[in-house]
Amino acid sequence: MSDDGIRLLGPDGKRVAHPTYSGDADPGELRALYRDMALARRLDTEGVTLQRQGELALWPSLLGQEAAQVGSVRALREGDRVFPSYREHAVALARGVDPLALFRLFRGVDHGAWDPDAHDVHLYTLVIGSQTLHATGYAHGLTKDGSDAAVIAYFGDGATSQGDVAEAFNFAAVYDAPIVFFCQNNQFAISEPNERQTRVPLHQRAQGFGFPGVRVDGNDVLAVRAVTRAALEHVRSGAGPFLIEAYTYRMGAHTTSDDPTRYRDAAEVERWRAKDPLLRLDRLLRAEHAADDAFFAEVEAEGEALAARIREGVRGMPAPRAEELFDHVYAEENSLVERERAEFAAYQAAFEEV
Amino acid sequence: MSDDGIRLLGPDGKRVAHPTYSGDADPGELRALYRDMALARRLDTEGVTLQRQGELALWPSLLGQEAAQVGSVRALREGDRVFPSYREHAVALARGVDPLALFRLFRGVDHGAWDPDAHDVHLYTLVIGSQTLHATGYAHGLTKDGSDAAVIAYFGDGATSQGDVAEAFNFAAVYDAPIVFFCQNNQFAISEPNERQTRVPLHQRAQGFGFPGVRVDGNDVLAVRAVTRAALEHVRSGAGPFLIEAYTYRMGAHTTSDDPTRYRDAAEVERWRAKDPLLRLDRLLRAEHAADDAFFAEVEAEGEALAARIREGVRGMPAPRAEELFDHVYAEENSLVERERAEFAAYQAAFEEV
Amino acid sequence: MTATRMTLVAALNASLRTALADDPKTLVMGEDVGRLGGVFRVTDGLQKDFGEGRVIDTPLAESGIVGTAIGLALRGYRPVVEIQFDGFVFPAYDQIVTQLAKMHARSRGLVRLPVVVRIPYGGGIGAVEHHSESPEALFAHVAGLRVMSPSTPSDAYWMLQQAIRSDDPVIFFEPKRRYYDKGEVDTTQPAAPAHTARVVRPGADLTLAAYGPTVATCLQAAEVAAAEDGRALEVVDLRSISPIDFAAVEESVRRTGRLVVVHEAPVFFGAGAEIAAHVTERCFYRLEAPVLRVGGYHSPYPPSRLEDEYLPGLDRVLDAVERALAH
Amino acid sequence: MTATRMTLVAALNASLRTALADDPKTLVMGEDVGRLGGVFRVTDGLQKDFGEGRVIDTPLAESGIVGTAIGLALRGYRPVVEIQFDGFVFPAYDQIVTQLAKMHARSRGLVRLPVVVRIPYGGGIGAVEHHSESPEALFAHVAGLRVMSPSTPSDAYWMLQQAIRSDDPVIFFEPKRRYYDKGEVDTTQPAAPAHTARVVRPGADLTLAAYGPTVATCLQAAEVAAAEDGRALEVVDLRSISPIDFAAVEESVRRTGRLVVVHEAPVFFGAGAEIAAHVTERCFYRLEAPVLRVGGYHSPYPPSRLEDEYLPGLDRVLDAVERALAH
Ligand SMILES: Cc1ncc(C[n+]2csc(CCOP(=O)(O)OP(=O)(O)O)c2C)c(N)n1
Ligand SMILES: Cc1ncc(C[n+]2csc(CCOP(=O)(O)OP(=O)(O)O)c2C)c(N)n1
Ligand SMILES: [Mg+2]
Ligand SMILES: [Mg+2]
Repeated sequence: MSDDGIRLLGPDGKRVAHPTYSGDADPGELRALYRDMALARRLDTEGVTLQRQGELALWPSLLGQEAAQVGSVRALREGDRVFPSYREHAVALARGVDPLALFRLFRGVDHGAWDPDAHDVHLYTLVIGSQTLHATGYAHGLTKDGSDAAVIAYFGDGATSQGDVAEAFNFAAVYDAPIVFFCQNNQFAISEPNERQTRVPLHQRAQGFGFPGVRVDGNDVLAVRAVTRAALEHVRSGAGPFLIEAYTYRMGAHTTSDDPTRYRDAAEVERWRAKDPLLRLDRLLRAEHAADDAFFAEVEAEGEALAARIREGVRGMPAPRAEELFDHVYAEENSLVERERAEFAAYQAAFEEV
Repeated sequence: MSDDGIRLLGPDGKRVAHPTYSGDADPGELRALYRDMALARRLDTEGVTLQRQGELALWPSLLGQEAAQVGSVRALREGDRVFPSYREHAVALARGVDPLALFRLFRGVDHGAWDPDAHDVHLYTLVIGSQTLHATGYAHGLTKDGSDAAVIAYFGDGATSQGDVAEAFNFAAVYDAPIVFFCQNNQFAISEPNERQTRVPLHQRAQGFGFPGVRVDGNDVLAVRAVTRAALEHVRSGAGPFLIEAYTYRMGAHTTSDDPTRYRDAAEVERWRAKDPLLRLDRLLRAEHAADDAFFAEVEAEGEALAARIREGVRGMPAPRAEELFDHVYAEENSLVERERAEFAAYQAAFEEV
Repeated sequence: MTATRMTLVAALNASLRTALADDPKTLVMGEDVGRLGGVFRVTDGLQKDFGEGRVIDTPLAESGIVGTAIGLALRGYRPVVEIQFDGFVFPAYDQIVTQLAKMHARSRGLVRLPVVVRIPYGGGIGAVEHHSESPEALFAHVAGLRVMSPSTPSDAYWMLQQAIRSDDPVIFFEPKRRYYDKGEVDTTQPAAPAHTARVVRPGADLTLAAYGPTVATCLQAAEVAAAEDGRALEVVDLRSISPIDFAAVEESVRRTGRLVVVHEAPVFFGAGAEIAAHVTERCFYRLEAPVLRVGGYHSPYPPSRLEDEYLPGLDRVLDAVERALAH
Repeated sequence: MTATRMTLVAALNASLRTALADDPKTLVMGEDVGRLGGVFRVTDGLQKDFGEGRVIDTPLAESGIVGTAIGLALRGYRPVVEIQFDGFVFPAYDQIVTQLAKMHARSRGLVRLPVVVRIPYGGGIGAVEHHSESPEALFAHVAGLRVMSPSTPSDAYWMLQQAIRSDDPVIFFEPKRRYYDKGEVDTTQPAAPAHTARVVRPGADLTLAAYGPTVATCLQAAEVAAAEDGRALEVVDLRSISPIDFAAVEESVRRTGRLVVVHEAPVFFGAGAEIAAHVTERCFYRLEAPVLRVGGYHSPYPPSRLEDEYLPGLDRVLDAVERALAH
């Protein structure tokens, strides 16, 4: 096993044998994985561009993490629930969340208000680690319901330092909850490298809570899918939670506000560029004749169409109405909110008269 | 190794050989350990009694945990810092904290305001787990100072579920802080047994954070001392933190407010009574002719004298002055507090006139 | 009318029992709530009757308790969480403030989190540190939470029913020093909605506004003022701290012209400030004296031997009443 | 007088630099404060100059950061902690409220915790959720904490100096939307003590009280009111939120007879409530209008495209001024 974890597909696009996990996939599946990753990457590029153009307040790029996200999300069954952090654009896209919903969040039009039930994808969560507890509670609810669905909770390497994540690990372990904790170790929490977050590889964290953890090459979509599938099987069986550390790299800035040249080498970035997740699958597809030029051209065209739809959608997004300030504070009527709504309306009315 | 962990002295008072740890102690040391434990037990009995008599608001009994506390505190060097939870009466007593200070807290006269610098014993902390972070920060400060002192942080089995304790483990690991985390696993967090807090033995928790953890028979004062000494050596060497799980039992109620018959069997309590830490050492002392009847009588007399001093001290404790409400809110003069102090004084004065 | 006389604790227990029986989605969760029945026995017998799957002894971690309750709510459950004492809610504060309070607004109303967080609160029971606090202002300032506190067994029963049935998160403060006070509870006759205040003693000279544990103190003060000085004090039990039923308070103040607010929490930035500011703005020309506030000092809750001095007791309330009337 | 013109960020950076240079016990700790120099560059260059032992990139865990800072303070250090954004202070809330705030009182003055918690706060910068909040009331209500917020580069420099030198814990709110405003800073000439308010613009008709980011808004309002209506508004920069320099506010209100308080935080249970309640009590017969409050609504901080509506901007301040003057 390389330091990058369990691997089934090398950076050179060659398959790697593994005693436990198999990268079996028919050509159609391989192409589908490629397409997911390529579209996500195209969406991501568009996010960065739109932010540069002033159309978005912020964009957190997933560049480099496509395999970790696509491999894991494609291991899920329908009905399994996803709790993302805030960088899981490939996950959201693969699951069918309207990509414009992501852009509404980063444009500042809403807080990312898609319907979590529509595609079993919970809202993005910005308070690091919080969602792991929601995911654990949800998973415990699945057990109560006698459901055989499972939960996957996404979080970063930095998040593992948060007390909430430790509590989630422990509650899930004590409750034997059907949850896969999926840590995308992209080597950085903004500027801080792994050494500032942990003394030992992150997948080991699970041991102390009494459940298994493994590291997988997060840039190898076949390995990620195989390991996540096995983990899901494990948690579904009632054996309790499972931790996956997907070893990957954040190729871009933390967000468009960040300047990574302040804290990391170009050489390191280059080393990781050689392990690009999309390029690997491209090589495999070509080597195994699983895809032809027409396929790649088709995916590219689809990506461009997606980007165009996003561009247009973003530019055309209506600004929210001011009254929305008061619309959803509570589910039930609330006298405090209604009074402020009335005051606001009166103020606006007076203002318009002037 | 028994399930109770590393053991050097059996319940029958017979020594047990161990490949790594040694229970070497000259007769004087053995007697001193016995004395510490016996005095703590006597103090504790007095606490329960005084509470029953209405002299104290509450008393958390340490009955059964004397060896865990005495064995660990006696492994410390002078200058090492102790961060207790709220049941470490034997620790405080052994370190020279005025026992009446403990009683002031549980009488409601103050919040347990001894001087942490006087005996290197920090204040009791009631918010479960909080002190483990203070202890970690303090230990990191020792490293910065180039000191070779170490820190020991006490907490319970229940506390291990708190996010703060996980964060303390991780900060200490990342900082290589010279700290021994000393978990007294007394089997219960109020009514909740270990299974509600953890899926695996608690000493394993450390592994996931990258430092060693061991279980020691917490009712065996020699084993606790030996293991704690080794752990302190480890942390002083710069090798990072160490976790000790002292496997013991809370023989009494959680506090005097608690009724343990609601949640545990008498039979279980009896099984643990057979492992009594004090009785074991008594047996050893007698078997090895390390103490005679006169010694035991002397310790008993000393215990009675301590109890009498406590009784008298508690009954004679002056009630705090009302003005103390305003005395220590801030270190520096504060206009808000001074205004309230003045209003209070005026109110009291007016009241007295009436 | 089939009222029964019971303690406030018994009323809460009965209310939880009703909720568990009525709706299989209701859960009770917290430290020691199961086998032990809670340190105050509010959940006594519930685990025995409804099972470990409905009444859950959780690990000792408040953030985890509230965080997993949110997850269970997302899955369609209605968790009623117990925080063991007021001073131990703070590890859960992040989950409450950044997640529980905001999910409905963040999702533009798509996600509802019907979670109740029960907190035994307040002093006067001779307890040690962290066991006597009144942190309600720290929740009332946060949009998205409802905050309430009953003062009688009947309100304890009914307001808890309403809290559990509410689709909004509710922070439910239980006046622990009134736990063993008895009162009539009619479990067949729904009480007034929890967000409304109630005039619990009418009077024309001055309004006393309170909630939770200090309502009884105010009633006592009204008694004494009537007996000793012939003063008619009106006592308003606010019941809800967020939102506040200002209409009821204003209505009372328009009649009396004077208002004193009494709570245990520190006065500085406390509920009394909001009430004084708001009512003064609305009743500016009607107030004959400034709104006075009686409450805790800006000092950590003191050791119990000082709590009588710290708490707003009868004498301090009467003193404020006198000062207001002297204007 | 050797004043230099600099931004508020630069002033904070200079202040930290001075503190690190003056006292080897001063530490700077937080997420990304070292190599990166903080997401706002407030700590830029400090790790390079003072080393990793003095300027510490901590694990990503706010409770751990504040908890270990407490431990370091117990060992004689003076940690200056950075919380990356307002909305992320809540995981540390338990350590701040139950430990940091209380240690001095609990120990009857034996333990001092000179810890500063710096929090970039407030909105108006077009940020996503949790990055624009104003939680100061949630700290001001807690005894044992000092809470302050500078509004100018000079105050940023000096108030931070004073906070670091204070033996009490200080929650230091930095108005992030004023980070790049420039002003004169004289690092040789100590400013007024941080607990005092300051009249930043004199006027006879009405008092505007504010702190942090809304001081500039109030100054602008005063400017407009003077130019357009010939009104003389006095602007008081409170600077300290706990304690509040009420003497200064009362002195102003005794002259003007009218008071409007402006802050970004939600009005309900906000600082304006405390100020209105207190000042009304003290200046009851002098006030010609009720104290009005302008601030955020009882709603989670909205998506940024709505923040102009949410925040108390120039027009809303002027509207309140008009209403107060109309009384
Ligand atoms: C509780 C909390 N503290 C601080 C932040 C600010 N912050 C946003 S992202 C981030 C780093 C997260 O690192 P990691 O968990 O590795 O995820 P990544 O961004 O690398 O995907 C920080 C510190 C936050 N969002 N929440
Ligand atoms: C944060 C917090 N939550 C809840 C409590 C109430 N409480 C006091 S002691 C206790 C159980 C502690 O169990 P453990 O850590 O095993 O220590 P032990 O009492 O057994 O020594 C609980 C829940 C508390 N003190 N602090
Ligand atoms: Mg990361
Ligand atoms: Mg225990």
